[in-house]
Amino acid sequence: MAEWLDPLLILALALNFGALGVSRIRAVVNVVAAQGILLGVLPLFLHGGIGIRGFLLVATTVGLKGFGIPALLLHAMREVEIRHEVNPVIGFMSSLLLGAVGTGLAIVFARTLPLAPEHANTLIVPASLATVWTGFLMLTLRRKAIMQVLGYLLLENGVFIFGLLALEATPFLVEVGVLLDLFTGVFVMGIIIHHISREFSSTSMDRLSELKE
Amino acid sequence: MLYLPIFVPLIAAAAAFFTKSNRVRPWIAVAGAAAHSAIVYRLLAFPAGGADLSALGGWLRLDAPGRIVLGFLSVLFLLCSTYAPGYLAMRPERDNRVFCANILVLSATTTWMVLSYHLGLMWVAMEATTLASAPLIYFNRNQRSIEATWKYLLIGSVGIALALLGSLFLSYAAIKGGVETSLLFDDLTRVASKLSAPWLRAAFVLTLIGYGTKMGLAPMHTWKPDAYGEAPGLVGTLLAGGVTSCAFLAILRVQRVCRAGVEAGFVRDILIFMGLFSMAVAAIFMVRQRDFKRMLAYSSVEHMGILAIGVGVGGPALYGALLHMINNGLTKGVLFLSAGNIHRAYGSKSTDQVSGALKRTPLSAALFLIGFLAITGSPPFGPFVSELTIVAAAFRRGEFVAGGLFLVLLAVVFIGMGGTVLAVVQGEPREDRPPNGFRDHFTTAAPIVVFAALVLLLGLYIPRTLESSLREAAAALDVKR
Amino acid sequence: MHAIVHNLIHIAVVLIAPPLLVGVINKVKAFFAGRTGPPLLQPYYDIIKLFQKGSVISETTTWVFLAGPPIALSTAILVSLLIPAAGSAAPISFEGDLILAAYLLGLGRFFTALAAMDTGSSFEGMGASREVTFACLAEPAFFLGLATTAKLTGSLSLSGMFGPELASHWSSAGASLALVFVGWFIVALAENSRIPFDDPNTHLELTMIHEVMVLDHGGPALGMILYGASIKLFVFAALLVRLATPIATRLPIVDWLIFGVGILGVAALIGVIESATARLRLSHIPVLLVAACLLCGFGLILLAR
Amino acid sequence: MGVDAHPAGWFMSISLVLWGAATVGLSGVPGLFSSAERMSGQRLGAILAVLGCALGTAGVVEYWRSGATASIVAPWRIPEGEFAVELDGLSAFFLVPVFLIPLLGSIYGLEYWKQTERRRNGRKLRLFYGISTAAMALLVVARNGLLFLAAWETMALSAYFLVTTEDDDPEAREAGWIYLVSAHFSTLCLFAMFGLMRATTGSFAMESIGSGAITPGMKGMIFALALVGFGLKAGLAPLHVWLPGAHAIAPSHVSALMSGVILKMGVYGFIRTATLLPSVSVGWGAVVLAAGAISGIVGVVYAIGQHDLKRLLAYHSVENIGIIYMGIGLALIGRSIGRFDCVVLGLGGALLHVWNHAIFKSLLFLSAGSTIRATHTREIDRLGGLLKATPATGACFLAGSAAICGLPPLNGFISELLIYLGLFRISTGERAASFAPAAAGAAALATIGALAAACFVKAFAAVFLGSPRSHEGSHAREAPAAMLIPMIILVCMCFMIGLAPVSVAAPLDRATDRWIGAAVRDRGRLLDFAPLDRVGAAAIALFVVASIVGTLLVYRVKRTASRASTWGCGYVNATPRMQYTASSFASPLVGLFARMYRIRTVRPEVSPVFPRRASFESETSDLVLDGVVLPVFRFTAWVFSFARLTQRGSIQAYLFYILIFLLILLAWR
Repeated sequence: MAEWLDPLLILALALNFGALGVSRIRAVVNVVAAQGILLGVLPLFLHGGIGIRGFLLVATTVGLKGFGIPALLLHAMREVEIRHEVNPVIGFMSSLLLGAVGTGLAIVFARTLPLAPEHANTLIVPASLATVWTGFLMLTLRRKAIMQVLGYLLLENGVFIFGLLALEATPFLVEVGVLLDLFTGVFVMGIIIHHISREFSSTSMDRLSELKE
Repeated sequence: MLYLPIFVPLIAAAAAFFTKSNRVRPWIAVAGAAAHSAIVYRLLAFPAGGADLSALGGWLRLDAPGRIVLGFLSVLFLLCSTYAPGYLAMRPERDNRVFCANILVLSATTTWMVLSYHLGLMWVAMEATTLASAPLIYFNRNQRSIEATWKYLLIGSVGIALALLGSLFLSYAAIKGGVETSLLFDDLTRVASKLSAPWLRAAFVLTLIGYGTKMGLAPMHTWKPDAYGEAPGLVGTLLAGGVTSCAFLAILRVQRVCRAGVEAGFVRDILIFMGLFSMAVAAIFMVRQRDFKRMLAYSSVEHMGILAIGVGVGGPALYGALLHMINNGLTKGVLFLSAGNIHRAYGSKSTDQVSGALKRTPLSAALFLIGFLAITGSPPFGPFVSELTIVAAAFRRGEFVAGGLFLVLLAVVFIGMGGTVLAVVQGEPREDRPPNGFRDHFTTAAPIVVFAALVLLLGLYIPRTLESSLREAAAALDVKR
Repeated sequence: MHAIVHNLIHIAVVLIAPPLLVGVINKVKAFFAGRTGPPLLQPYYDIIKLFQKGSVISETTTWVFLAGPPIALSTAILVSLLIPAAGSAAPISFEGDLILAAYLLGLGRFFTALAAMDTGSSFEGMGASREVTFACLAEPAFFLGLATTAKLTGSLSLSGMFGPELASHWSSAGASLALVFVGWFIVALAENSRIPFDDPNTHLELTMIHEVMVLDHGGPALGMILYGASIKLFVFAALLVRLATPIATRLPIVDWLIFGVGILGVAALIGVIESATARLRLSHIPVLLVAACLLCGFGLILLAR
Repeated sequence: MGVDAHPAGWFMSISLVLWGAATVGLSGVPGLFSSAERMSGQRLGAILAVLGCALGTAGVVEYWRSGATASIVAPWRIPEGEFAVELDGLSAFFLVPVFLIPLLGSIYGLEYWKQTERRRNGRKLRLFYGISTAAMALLVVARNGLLFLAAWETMALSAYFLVTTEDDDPEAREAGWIYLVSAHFSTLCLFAMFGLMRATTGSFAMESIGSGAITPGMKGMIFALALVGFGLKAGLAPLHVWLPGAHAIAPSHVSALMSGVILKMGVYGFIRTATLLPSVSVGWGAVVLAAGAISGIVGVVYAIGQHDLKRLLAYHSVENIGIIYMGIGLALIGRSIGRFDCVVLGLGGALLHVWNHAIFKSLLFLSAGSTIRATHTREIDRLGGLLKATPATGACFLAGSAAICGLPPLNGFISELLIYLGLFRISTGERAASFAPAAAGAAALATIGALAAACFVKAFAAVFLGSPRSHEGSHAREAPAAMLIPMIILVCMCFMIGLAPVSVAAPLDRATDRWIGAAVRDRGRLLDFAPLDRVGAAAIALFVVASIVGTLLVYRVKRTASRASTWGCGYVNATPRMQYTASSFASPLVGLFARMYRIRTVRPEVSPVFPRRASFESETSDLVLDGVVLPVFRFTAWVFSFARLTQRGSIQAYLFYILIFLLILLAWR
């Protein structure tokens, strides 16, 4: 099954570009959800089998990343009836370009890293770095609060991809804890977005720069 | 036994959450904090036959540094919670259900964080701490506080995500090094020399950035002035004293692993650089700072820098750093709570509006002044001892440039902070800021006085037990190479 | 026994001779001006007459006004007992007496200036101001000169520094001593309010220094001032003489003769200078005093080679 | 641990000192609990202060009597801390002013700063007055770096609260703030210094460092830090920036304490550090000597330009500290070239000047205080003719003026004489390296003396002589006894040391013991190098001669004199406003040193016909503070303000910083 790993990771990378390139927030949420499901099932394709523990983990990941969190976000959007455009700081093309450059650099850079032989030829590390990079791009180049939550999720996805390398070393409890934290985090963020839109009648971060020097 | 200090506050939190009365709830928080303190006292005063207490297969463990932080946290929470009833009584219009419950939850998560002896579990606890503290910042329910909460949460979460990546790097360093490890800190330290150096290095950078974000090291500190500025003084104390100390403990544990690996010089240089950078940024922003609560936030950044320098220098400075963590936390208690009182009395936290606090709220203003003198390292207060220990240790270890810069930055900080503090406390209150009825009251002043007394005590007399625990903790964290 | 006699002579000379110096100067000036001039002993007559007169005291003044002249006089007398006259040591001589001498003169100046200020008059204020200003420049020159002779003789008392020990150095360090002599001569002119620094005979109070300070003093007080001033002049003249001729023969009488001739010579020299030069503009006075400092300083630096 | 070095008890010298310090330290506390409207708290406080100071002085006397160095070492539970105190000759010497001036100041304060008149700040003032005294007493006996620093900063901070006694006055806040910053800089320098010493010796104990135990570089660094750190506190120019403002604005008995004693703690610290270090090179001695000379000249030159009586006095502190440092520099040179006579004279002169300055500067500040109390102004040019209204105050001020100018027969002369002697002695030596600075030092000291005399002629004359220049000056009343008695005691001390200088030789020898060492001590004591007996005799002779001549004059004048108005050179309609003002008096000197000031003048435009009322103003400001320090600080703050652009509230930017920093650290090698 390991031969499926790299194609799936390429798909995840493509979803990164999707997240950067689409203009409607709902679409971005869907892209991130798709990536969540994709990443959730990745452990199944790793070297060696995974036990019952692994299946549980896959189920939780897919459930939270693919359905729970997107549902939360969509709910928050409905609640606050925000305008559904992404409203970027710089244009979509430029974002995509930056994302592409970052992904390319991640691939080149990952070659120089001292990886264990069994990981040297996979795309895990480049995909992880590229996704983290994309997450950062979303965080810094998008104005809407909800887009930043999505950026954060992408960042977290990147970390998750790297986690595949260390899966056997990471205890189940921790994995679940991480996911729970993530979920709670997004939950709280959702609540705050709700309050933001109520107080500011917009979730654009431009309004949220009262506190400054 | 180790579950008790985590679950008792949680139970109290639940009790507070389901209590109807706005007046009773704060007292439940006090009771919860008192119970927590009692348990912690029991844990610290009667150690189990010399060995560290542990539970959950070693995942929870009360080691020497943990004892220091835990003891300190319980004092901090106890004092802060005793301030809560007096403070909340002045805010009867606000529903304090979430506030009181979250203080207790925060107490539980920080305890959990301190007890976590597993790299991954510690991360989970840290994130939980972030989440528990976010609603506290939002207590005032206005635009400014929501903005602060949002920034706190998002920047903190991004940072902590990087820390997770760092933790994964660390486990990968073990895999690459070909060693089996349980990710318990002791195990990691034991096999540290076999870990893959490049991954270890990257892991250190990422965890430092991650937990450094929670600690508030520059340039990850940007949430701090906003959050501390908008949160009630009580929350500021808990964040600046409690949460940062937890993050600091995380860095202490990780740096020990990395130092034990091949990268002692690397760790030292990066920590000293980060420390000095934080101090410099804090100093620059403190000069002519008009908002005295934001100023306190920068002071917190500065002191996190001092802690980083202490850890970076290592050896004897570790002792100083641990002591400074306590001193800083307690002094921040004095500063944030008294600043909160002054803020209340004037309805403003800008020196454009606030002056002559010594005349309006004499006790709070005097305590604010004392806190300023203490935090800037003036004898005979606690931070003096710890800062001097760190400087002397830096010189002993040949870090003359770092030691010199440290002192120069302390001077700049003093000027910056002093200008603001004195503008607040001295002079005459402005005519257009008539008294609004807030006066120093026993319930809002007594906890600050206790904080100040503790700060003074630690400058004049360090109890034998604390001293020996500090030595033990420093020895446990130090890496003899 | 010999020492007692010498000291008695010394005391007698320094108490009696000084006004004569003023007489000599005036006579020399008169000679150059082609006048007969007042008698040589005229200063004595003046002082005695003043002591017999009554005085008018300003209503503005206090006891400080009256304290000035006695203190100026007594300090001058004390200093005159510290400086060596003829070959042997001065009546009072100990290590560091040079500093006492300088500071005693300072004390006299301090109270003279205060007494002037006590009158509340602008003129006397101006005089006092100038007096203390120029003293600030004269003082370092004086001390640099002292350092030169101290360095040469290895002695820290005036009697030692200007004793026979110094004579041997005129051959080896003559240039230094000559520079100091010139420097000190300038200091002496300044300290004693002689031309080119000050003209005691001018009638423009605005341009005077010392004389304008004592405008309000009259009678015995003025007498004391004049007498004290002449002693001060004598002291400086004596120092110059000892600097130039620091010799001691076995015969005291010869020593005294040399000293007397020297003193008169200095007085004559001052008279010549007063006749030959005009008073400097006030703004140029500091330049001359700084020059004196530099001369003495060079004298010292030459020794450091 | 906890062992006394000597079989001693409560009456051991060091215990007495500590008890005295504790008593005086608590003297302000009863006031806190008594009514702000009544005098009882202040009276009790004054009694406690006097008692404490007397106890402390008794300890010093007991030390001198027994001659045994006494010490107490007790554990102090902070890291590397130890409650180590010791009373040796140097400490005892400095303890004298530490206890003397607060004693007199507390009595003076009974009238000068009456609780019933100063309800708002009287209690605060007395609390910190006591605390700073106790801190200083502890400071000079401390033998542990941490204890020293704790006492040091306690003193510095309480002095800050003393300076800002009247904190509703913006001027006081400004002056206090500059003081506080300087004090903190100084403390930080000492942090570094003690840190380096700790790195060298392995502990914070203040023990002598053997010459083999320290590298020259380390020695130089420690020495430089001591020079700057202690120099800041002592007010050594150009580190004097805080001094004039703080001394001018503080209540006068506080100014006396600060100028008389607190500055001396900087001197003490420097001497003590130099005692601990092995001999430094001649160059360092020359640097200290030069610093002293510069400070002396700068101080007095600035003093001349002042219009404010207390600022004038404050600048004279800069001058006198300079003289003290000249003595220390001389001693350092002497020590490094093995001329122990110069060590005895230089250090002896410096130490005696410490006493003398404490005495006469306190005297001057106290008498300035009663002047200000009588007239409610510090402007010299608004005063005049006060000697008639306040004869005793005026006489005290005059005595202080003569003493500070180093005029015989007063005490200032003795200490300057010792330094002169040392300078001349070294300049007669062979070595060019020590000869040149010494000779230049002697000339500088002479200039300083003459300038000081000029300045005090101006000050005393403008304030006390002539006629009153303003309304305030003409309604003055003499100070009450509680204020006069301390002043008179100080005057007596000026005369005592001046007329019987032999009496100070023994304490001075004790104080210089540590520097000289027993082996060399046998070569000579102070009296072997300085003819203090002769000087004393000469001073008495002067006294006698002047009295005789004076009596003669008074006898003559009393019989014959008549009174009239001052001779106006023909002009008969003179008014008090036409008197020569202090500014005019100083103007030739200010002109000479014009480059050292920043002079601001406002000249009136006088129209040729029908001139209107016009006024002329001139003001000299401090080149270091107003010309360098403040502009540099302002510029730095301006530069810093650009950093704020990085924090404009955009969370995207904040996250971007994290990214950048992450990349930088990952690229770190």
